[in-house]
Amino acid sequence: MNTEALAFEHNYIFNTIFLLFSGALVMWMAAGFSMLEAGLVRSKNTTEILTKNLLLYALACIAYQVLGFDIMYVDNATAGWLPSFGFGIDATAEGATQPREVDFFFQVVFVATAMSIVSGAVAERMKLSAFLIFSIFMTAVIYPVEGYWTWGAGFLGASVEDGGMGFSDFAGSGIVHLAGAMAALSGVILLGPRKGRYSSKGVKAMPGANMPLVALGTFILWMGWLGFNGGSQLTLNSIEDANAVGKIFLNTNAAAAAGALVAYLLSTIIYGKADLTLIVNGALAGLVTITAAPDSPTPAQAVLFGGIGAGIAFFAINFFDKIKIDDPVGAISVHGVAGIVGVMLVPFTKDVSFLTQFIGIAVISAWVFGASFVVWFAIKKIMGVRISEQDEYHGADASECGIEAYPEFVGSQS
Amino acid sequence: MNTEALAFEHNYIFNTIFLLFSGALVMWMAAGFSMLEAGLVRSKNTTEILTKNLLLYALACIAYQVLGFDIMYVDNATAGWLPSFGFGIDATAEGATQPREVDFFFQVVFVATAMSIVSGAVAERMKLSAFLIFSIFMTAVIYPVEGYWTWGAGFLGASVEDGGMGFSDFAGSGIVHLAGAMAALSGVILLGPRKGRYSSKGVKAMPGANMPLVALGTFILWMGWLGFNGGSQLTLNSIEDANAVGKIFLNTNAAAAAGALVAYLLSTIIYGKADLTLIVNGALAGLVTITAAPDSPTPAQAVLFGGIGAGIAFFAINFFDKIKIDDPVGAISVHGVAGIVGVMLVPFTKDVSFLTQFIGIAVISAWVFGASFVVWFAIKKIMGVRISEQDEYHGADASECGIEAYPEFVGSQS
Amino acid sequence: MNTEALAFEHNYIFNTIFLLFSGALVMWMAAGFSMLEAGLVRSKNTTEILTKNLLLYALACIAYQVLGFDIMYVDNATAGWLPSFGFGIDATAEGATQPREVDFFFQVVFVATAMSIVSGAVAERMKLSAFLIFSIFMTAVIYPVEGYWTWGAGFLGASVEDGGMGFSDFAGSGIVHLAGAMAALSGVILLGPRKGRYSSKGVKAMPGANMPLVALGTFILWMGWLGFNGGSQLTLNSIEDANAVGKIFLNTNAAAAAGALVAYLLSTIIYGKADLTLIVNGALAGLVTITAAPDSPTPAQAVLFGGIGAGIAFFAINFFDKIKIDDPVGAISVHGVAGIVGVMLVPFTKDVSFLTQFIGIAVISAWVFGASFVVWFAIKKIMGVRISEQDEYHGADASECGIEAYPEFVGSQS
Amino acid sequence: MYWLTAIVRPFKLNDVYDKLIDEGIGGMTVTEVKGLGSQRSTTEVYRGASYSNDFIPKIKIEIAVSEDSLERIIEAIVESAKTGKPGDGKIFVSKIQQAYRIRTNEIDLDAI
Amino acid sequence: MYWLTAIVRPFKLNDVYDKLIDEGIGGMTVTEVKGLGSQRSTTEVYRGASYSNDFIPKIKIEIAVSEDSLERIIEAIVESAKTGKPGDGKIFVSKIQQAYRIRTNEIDLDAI
Amino acid sequence: MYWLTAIVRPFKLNDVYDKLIDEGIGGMTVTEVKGLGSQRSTTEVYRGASYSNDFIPKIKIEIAVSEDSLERIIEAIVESAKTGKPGDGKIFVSKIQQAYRIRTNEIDLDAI
Ligand SMILES: Nc1ncnc2c1ncn2[C@@H]1O[C@H](COP(=O)(O)OP(=O)(O)O)[C@@H](O)[C@H]1O
Ligand SMILES: Nc1ncnc2c1ncn2[C@@H]1O[C@H](COP(=O)(O)OP(=O)(O)O)[C@@H](O)[C@H]1O
Ligand SMILES: Nc1ncnc2c1ncn2[C@@H]1O[C@H](COP(=O)(O)OP(=O)(O)O)[C@@H](O)[C@H]1O
Repeated sequence: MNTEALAFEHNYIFNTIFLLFSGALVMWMAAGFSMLEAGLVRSKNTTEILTKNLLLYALACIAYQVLGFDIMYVDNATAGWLPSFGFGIDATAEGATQPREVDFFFQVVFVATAMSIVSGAVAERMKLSAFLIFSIFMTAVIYPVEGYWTWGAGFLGASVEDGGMGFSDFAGSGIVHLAGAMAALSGVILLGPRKGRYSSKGVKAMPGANMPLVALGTFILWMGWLGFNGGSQLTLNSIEDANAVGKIFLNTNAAAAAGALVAYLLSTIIYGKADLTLIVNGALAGLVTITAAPDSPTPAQAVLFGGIGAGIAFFAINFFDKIKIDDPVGAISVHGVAGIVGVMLVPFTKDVSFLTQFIGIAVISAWVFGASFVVWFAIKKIMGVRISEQDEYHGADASECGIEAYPEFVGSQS
Repeated sequence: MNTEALAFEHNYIFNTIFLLFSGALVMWMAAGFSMLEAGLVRSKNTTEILTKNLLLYALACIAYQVLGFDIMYVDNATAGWLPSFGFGIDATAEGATQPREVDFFFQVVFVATAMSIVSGAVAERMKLSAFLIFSIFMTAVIYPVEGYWTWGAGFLGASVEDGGMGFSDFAGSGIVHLAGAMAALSGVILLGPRKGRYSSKGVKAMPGANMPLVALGTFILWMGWLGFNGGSQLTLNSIEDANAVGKIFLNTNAAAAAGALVAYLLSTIIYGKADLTLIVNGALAGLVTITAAPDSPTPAQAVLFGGIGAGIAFFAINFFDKIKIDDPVGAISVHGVAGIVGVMLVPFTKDVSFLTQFIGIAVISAWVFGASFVVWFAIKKIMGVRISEQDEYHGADASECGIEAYPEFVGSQS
Repeated sequence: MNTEALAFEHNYIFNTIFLLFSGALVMWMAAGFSMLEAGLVRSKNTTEILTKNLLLYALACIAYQVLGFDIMYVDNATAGWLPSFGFGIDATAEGATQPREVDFFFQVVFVATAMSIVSGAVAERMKLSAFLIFSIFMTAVIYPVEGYWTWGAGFLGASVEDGGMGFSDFAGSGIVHLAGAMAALSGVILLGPRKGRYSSKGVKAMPGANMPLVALGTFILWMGWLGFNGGSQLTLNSIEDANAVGKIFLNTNAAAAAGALVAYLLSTIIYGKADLTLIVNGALAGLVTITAAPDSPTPAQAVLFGGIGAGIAFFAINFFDKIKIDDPVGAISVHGVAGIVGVMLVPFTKDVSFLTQFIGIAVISAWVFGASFVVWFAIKKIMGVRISEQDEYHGADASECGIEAYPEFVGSQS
Repeated sequence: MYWLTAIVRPFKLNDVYDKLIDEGIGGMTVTEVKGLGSQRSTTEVYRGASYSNDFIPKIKIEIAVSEDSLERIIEAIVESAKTGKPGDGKIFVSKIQQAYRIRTNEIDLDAI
Repeated sequence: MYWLTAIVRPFKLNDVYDKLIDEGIGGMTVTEVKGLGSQRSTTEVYRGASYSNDFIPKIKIEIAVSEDSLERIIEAIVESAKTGKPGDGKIFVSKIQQAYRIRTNEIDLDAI
Repeated sequence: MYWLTAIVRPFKLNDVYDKLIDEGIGGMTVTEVKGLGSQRSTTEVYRGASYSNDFIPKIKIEIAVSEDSLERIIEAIVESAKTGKPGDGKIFVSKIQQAYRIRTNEIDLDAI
């Protein structure tokens, strides 16, 4: 066996191991979102949000396999905007540096992440069936189309030499997180706030039922994010790759840490107490922020960026309550606002213009918000998106799933 | 250093990394079973089932180290049926492609999985000590013997050229999951149903106490299964291996997704609600089904197979209640019935006959059921397998562990 | 490309993959400690301990990045005792076998582990702010200094040829676990026991509020420990490395299993019941014990060592209650006492003297206990370390975080 | 003095509370209870086995009231708790001999 | 009308319930309580420290009954709740002045 | 016989319990309740939205006592439950017609 063949084979194996285990970590984020959201809703809506998370993951996997992956990656024109509909998970191209199945697996878990973001924001009042139908559109079409425009080398993501804009979003602050937040935002607007949330007396607190789940979900997401950002290097078969991935792990972890600390400080200064739910939002906002470019900042910059993103998201949470956008888990602030911050910070450490980044954000937001709005609106007209007032009062667990999350614990909180 | 030596060394390292991290994921499944089962029992039996799961994992590790591994893999005759008793975790054979310890670690976590299946089915009424004693026999002898017959190249698993039957069960739909279910079934039959479960009024629902744990356990198992099936490729040191493992990850994930969706549809159609506990059973049944051959189906077939297994398991859950086999978590349906489905689907994608597969199932079932029955029966005669009626009323937590799972939450549900 | 260059590059990649995924597993231990501790405290202190664990992890990451790593590893004299203050996460040295960032990432998660140990022991009565300030000192200075003395090739850890003592502690039974326990012990002494814990009527049991979290935390730690001990091999680029890491995984798992079983037997014999909280302490003590030398014992020895450590820790838990050292989670026994056992067992399987090991323990203990005591004492004088009696009565959740962990479940347990 | 025990629907508690505050009552004590009466419970299905909880969650409100205000307060509760469907609940009235305020040692009407 | 307060063992609730339904009562209200009496609590050990919960879980059943049926219902409860071991519980009877059904404004015997 | 209903602060339960045992009472029944009265609840902030629970956790103690011991027991509760700050609670006394001990069929004073 000659050295080149050996190097090729080993590189192929390196990439496979790396992407599969990174992908497993990203898959694990589905559990993180489930636990986080289950902890932040009231107990009467807990089973429903768990069911929603499990089923959205399942639906995303199938929808992306049947259609989404083809739209996003197969046979598309470079720097174009209209995707083709080639079909091809199975075929590993000649000379590819890893199996096509591995590419697919790593990509499919990203789709599920984008969709998971939505479920928290619409919690405690949406029909399960309406949500699941939206999931199909989101994961089969809406996300893949903007995915093609960016990572699929469409008009946004293709390099300037190739006729694209050279939009830069390493692991998806905009492409995944902002997109998820925009789909959530359009849904929340059509859906309205939870009953009793906003009244003349101000904003009514609706405390989450289970804080250990909130912390657990956050740790799971933190861990999974190492695979999310690390794996986005896509190959690990050279010293350069190894250096990059090492830096990504370090920076990702540091940005999350900084985000948690900034939220802690703000919560303590402004509200006098260390609100755990805001602190976890801070950590996650730090992660979302660094995701657009985890490979280029110095560790000190990563701390700074994570802190900035978390700080802005902190105030955004309040802002959305002011304008009566009811987001029980803070998803729109954490993934949307911090996602924008992340994308706009890229020019500080990479050679790309603010304008390009801004256009990228605008295009992604407009597309995802608009297309989602149309889908939500159609669902609303055809079958309704919201459970009845009585069902909302008694909880979605009873109306949608028929089983209580904690049948033996809860007093008549309702 | 010459290329061959380098290739050899690197392959050895690849296999080691791959199997150790896959093994860690399988080890993690012990947590998955614990959480799933703890969520599905009533709160008064929760500490006990957690204790059982922790201790069965510990016992399995020691029993397999002392005896099981030797029975299953060391110095046995090819295509034979009587195991020898060589002893040899430590010795890595000359020319081996990975350390013996790594083989052992990957195998020992499988034993624990098989045993974990049992604990859920006998929940809420079995003596802790009786269960632990059974665990020793199961993990030291019963499972290893059929393990030798199959993966250990005994008469079932050895290829036809080598004088065996060529039974094909890639990662253990039959060898691990059906075996666990058969041990459970024999135990449940001797043990009888939970008091009050079946009466003239029909089947009494005994809702699980904690749905977030059910969802968490499912996600853990889903994640761990990637290692369970992926790692069963056993080597990852060639392009073929990489392609195979990529396919396995994709198919495993797809089958689980399909299983969840099928169970969701059936639950919604038949019962009118999305019963989370049935949906997770569906996802797990999908996983069990694909486990017999995750490397050969196309992704579309994987979806189909996962869906079929989940559908059949769904009805099996009802069937076992009809014949008054009380299985609080659905383990016999999910691991046993879907396990059989998985093994019988192999001939559609691999070159093996239905008859061979059927004989494999028959032999495994007969051996495990029979041997388990003898052990359970002996335990019953000597010390009893069931806690007293009063202890069952007050819960196994008080009688077996002396501590409540949620001392501050639960009203006098008893 | 020549074979040497290829080997170098591939080894670099091997090490990177191995350390990053091992590091991810160690990072995951932060979740394990959080869940374990959240399950073992009463519900009124649950949010606070979760917040504490999340923030200590965040603080540890930043403090170690800014100062700790520099103290521990950069530009220090071999076999010396006074660290220098070089600064250098970014620079990967010429000829290094893995990226500097990867080294850092793997080390930083260890610091967090050491600090996590403290939080459980001081639970239910310490001010959040006091704890966080201590965390900074611990992770920026106290731990790094003894880390330099040992793993940083200072006077304890440098080999005898290099003028050091050759103290041997593979993955940190003493350096990490005993150190954490000593910081905890000094804090607990200054802090005093929880109100009502010790009275003329004896020791008052204060049962943990959530056993599933206890079991979950234990499984997480068990899994993470595979990375903790395995990754401490630091390189995985040769057959010898692969053999060593395989052995480490096997032994680590076996010692934990043995520890759990010994604690089960002792609990059943002495108290008549299988106390889950003592069993998990046993498993963890087994892990702590094997950590000092997971690479040298035979599997049978690993079982023996794990069992010994767990047995001694079991009685230590009682002993500390006798002398009125109130440690709600048993951290001082599990990490401190079993840590000492682990270090003192090394001479049985490695070429190092008992005296050397003993001196190592003495130096680490004296330094960490002493320095911690000074810091705790200063905090106590300046701002107080303990919440008010009234706040302790109502729970730290209300006073420190303003939110209840389970707002809908808990009766007026207070 | 009278002891008034009202059993109402949980989700009406807030309305009853607001109404009673309007009526100027000084205190009350609330307990989560389960009730059985003419209201039929719903049937749920869990893993294919149907079950119904015969006992339906209710809220018990206890108030010590003076003779004067008794009628007014009963009125207020009836008004704010009524939906017209089975399960609205009941009010029971019994006599109290004495009342004490622990804090001040005040007794009877001064205590409530 | 009488107000009947029975304290019984939790695990006897189902038996008592079945018996009372047989006796044709139209409603009752159930509360989870903790009781102290002649029954001794068990001692548990947690991490080596023994503890006993002096208070033992009990179920309180409250029923408004007419004078006629009082004896019969007391009888029924005694019969169905008895085990003969300390802790079986008590029944207390007091008078009610008035009763109202919120839904219908029915009063007194019609209300219960 | 009298039925004594005391509402006290949860954290005073142990003191009251010890005192009542000293006074030699044979039994009591305890319920977790929520109370409303002159005590003001604290305001908390959750994710920036402030909220206050108007209902404050309290403990209700119910004791059947003989005429003789009534005063003494009221005294004992007042003494052990007092802090002097709003929220200490109340004691209400009403009459019981009959009492039964289920285990033994003893009645009235023998039963309590
Ligand atoms: N005889 C009774 N004694 C005590 N409580 C009763 C009695 N009858 C009804 N209740 C309580 O009143 C609640 C409402 O009664 P129900 O008969 O269901 O409705 P409605 O009052 O509208 O006819 C019951 O759930 C129960 O808690
Ligand atoms: N004097 C009392 N006042 C109120 N409740 C009482 C009284 N005595 C007993 N109880 C209640 O009755 C329950 C059973 O009483 P106990 O004395 O333990 O058993 P028994 O009635 O069989 O002698 C107690 O747990 C308590 O809830
Ligand atoms: N009129 C009443 N009827 C029933 N319970 C009452 C009444 N007034 C007060 N309570 C109960 O007594 C508790 C203490 O009363 P509160 O007025 O807050 O304090 P204080 O008794 O010190 O003035 C309340 O929380 C409530 O449970």
